[in-house]
Amino acid sequence: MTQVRLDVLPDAAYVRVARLVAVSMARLSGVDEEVVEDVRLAVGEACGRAVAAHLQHGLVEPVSLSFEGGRGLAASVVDRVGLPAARGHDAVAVLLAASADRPGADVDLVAGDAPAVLALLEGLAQQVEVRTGADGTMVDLRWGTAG
Amino acid sequence: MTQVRLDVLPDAAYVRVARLVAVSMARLSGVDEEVVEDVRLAVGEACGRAVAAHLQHGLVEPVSLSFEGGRGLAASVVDRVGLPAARGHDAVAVLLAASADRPGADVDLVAGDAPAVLALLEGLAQQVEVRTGADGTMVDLRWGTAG
Amino acid sequence: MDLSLLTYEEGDWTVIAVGGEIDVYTAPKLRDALVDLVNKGRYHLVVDVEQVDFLDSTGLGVLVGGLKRVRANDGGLRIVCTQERLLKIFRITGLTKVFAIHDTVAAATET
Amino acid sequence: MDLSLLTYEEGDWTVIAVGGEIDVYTAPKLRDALVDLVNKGRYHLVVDVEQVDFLDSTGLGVLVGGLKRVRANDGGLRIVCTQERLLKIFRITGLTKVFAIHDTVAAATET
Ligand SMILES: Nc1ncnc2c1ncn2[C@@H]1O[C@H](COP(=O)(O)OP(=O)(O)O)[C@@H](O)[C@H]1O
Ligand SMILES: Nc1ncnc2c1ncn2[C@@H]1O[C@H](COP(=O)(O)OP(=O)(O)O)[C@@H](O)[C@H]1O
Repeated sequence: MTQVRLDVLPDAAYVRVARLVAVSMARLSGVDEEVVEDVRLAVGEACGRAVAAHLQHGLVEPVSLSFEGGRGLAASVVDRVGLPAARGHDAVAVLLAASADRPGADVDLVAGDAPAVLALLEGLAQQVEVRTGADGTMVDLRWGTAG
Repeated sequence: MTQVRLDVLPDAAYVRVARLVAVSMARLSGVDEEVVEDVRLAVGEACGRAVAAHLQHGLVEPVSLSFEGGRGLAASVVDRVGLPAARGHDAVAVLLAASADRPGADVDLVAGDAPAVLALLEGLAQQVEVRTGADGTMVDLRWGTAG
Repeated sequence: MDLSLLTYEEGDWTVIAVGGEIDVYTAPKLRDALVDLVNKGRYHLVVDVEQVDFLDSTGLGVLVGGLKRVRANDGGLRIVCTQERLLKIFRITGLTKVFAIHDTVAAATET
Repeated sequence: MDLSLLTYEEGDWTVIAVGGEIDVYTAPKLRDALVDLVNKGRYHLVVDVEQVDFLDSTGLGVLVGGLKRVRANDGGLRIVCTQERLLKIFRITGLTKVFAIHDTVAAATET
């Protein structure tokens, strides 16, 4: 069950707020301090990606983050940009394809390039699940034995 | 317009998360560092009060916080404990009356006693507005010229 | 994030030097320490909050509770505080009239 | 919360010592500094991230962008980093194969 939910308008500034909440929830859930840094970066990447997607598509609705602690932490980041429905590796492929026509890393962006972002999510979270669909994309990140 | 919204289950632990978000939003809004400390404490008090009210009435729904920055900060804290409808000083009187039958400050509590909490809100925020009603209580705190 | 407590004797007084954050999360630890001292017959307490970074109404409640307990035994509870931020909180809540607040442990334990 | 930049010459190299957080908020400042140096004809750059507390993919993007710019002028961009946390980020994103990463500014500017 979601314990803390954070909705932020799509603006780069609020990615920092999301990172802080993630760190706070990780600490409350007793996540090791070394792993807390992974949580900080991974949730920031997922949130930045979602915010960038909203900005790119001119969506003014908020991006949503849900946190569930316990023994470990689960963080879920949701955007509302419609994409073909897919799960797992297929969903990652959908995200990569969707970002291919994005302006390059040199212009002002809210997230790094999609391959780097997805590599960081895979590399930093103990478990990652990506789901795309007409309603948007959900990125589920897990550490420890939460949920 | 709300830029960041935070929903937390009624648990003392999440009062800290609310304080962090408040501080982060205050800094993003350019609030003076001296005043940021007022924001930290006041939002924490308002959130602790709301969480305590939910716990006292056995409500399992989340407590909601909304933040709007800009030139200054507006923070709104909402609980869902139904009370007689009132505004301003009358609403404060309603809250004080509602808390009168609460166990004393010596037992495990999530907030200090109501007179102290309300004094802190009045003393720390540049503007406070309290509204009670059948749907719950809203505490609006403002600093600077937000909104 | 956490609370530190250091207790020592100074003449007739027992000094509790508190560090860190006194909030809803850590206040029970301070309350337990105060209750413990009272149960051991220590009714003259000085709470030194010079190293406290954050104090909220639950922390104030614990201090008020401690004061009530020692007063019930004809004792006293004094505060050591020079931090303007914390003094502001005591002032706003009217507790500057309830507690004797001193600048130093030496001043608090003088008589 | 903020980013600090200190630029100095070391032989043929221009060293940019970065401190603080390189994230979505501060990365533009670093990018502007790199673009500025390239515009001034400095194509041999060392970015020292030893004092960086946080680095995200937007920061990596700025470093990759800087590398592309200096390479377009037959230059190079080297990184100074011994922090395990940051090395992990370079490794995860495959950038340890893209950047020459050195332990010290001296080693980075040797040849
Ligand atoms: N939890 C608390 N937090 C802050 N102030 C408190 C708390 N409990 C009591 N106070 C304040 O301390 C003062 C004395 O309170 P109390 O000891 O309850 O009064 P009395 O000594 O008349 O019983 C009052 O101003 C009251 O508002
Ligand atoms: N914004 C970024 N963040 C992280 N890594 C990036 C970023 N942009 C490019 N990269 C990575 O840097 C490497 C080289 O990228 P790039 O310079 O675009 O390739 P090329 O030199 O073939 O044009 C690739 O592994 C790519 O994923």
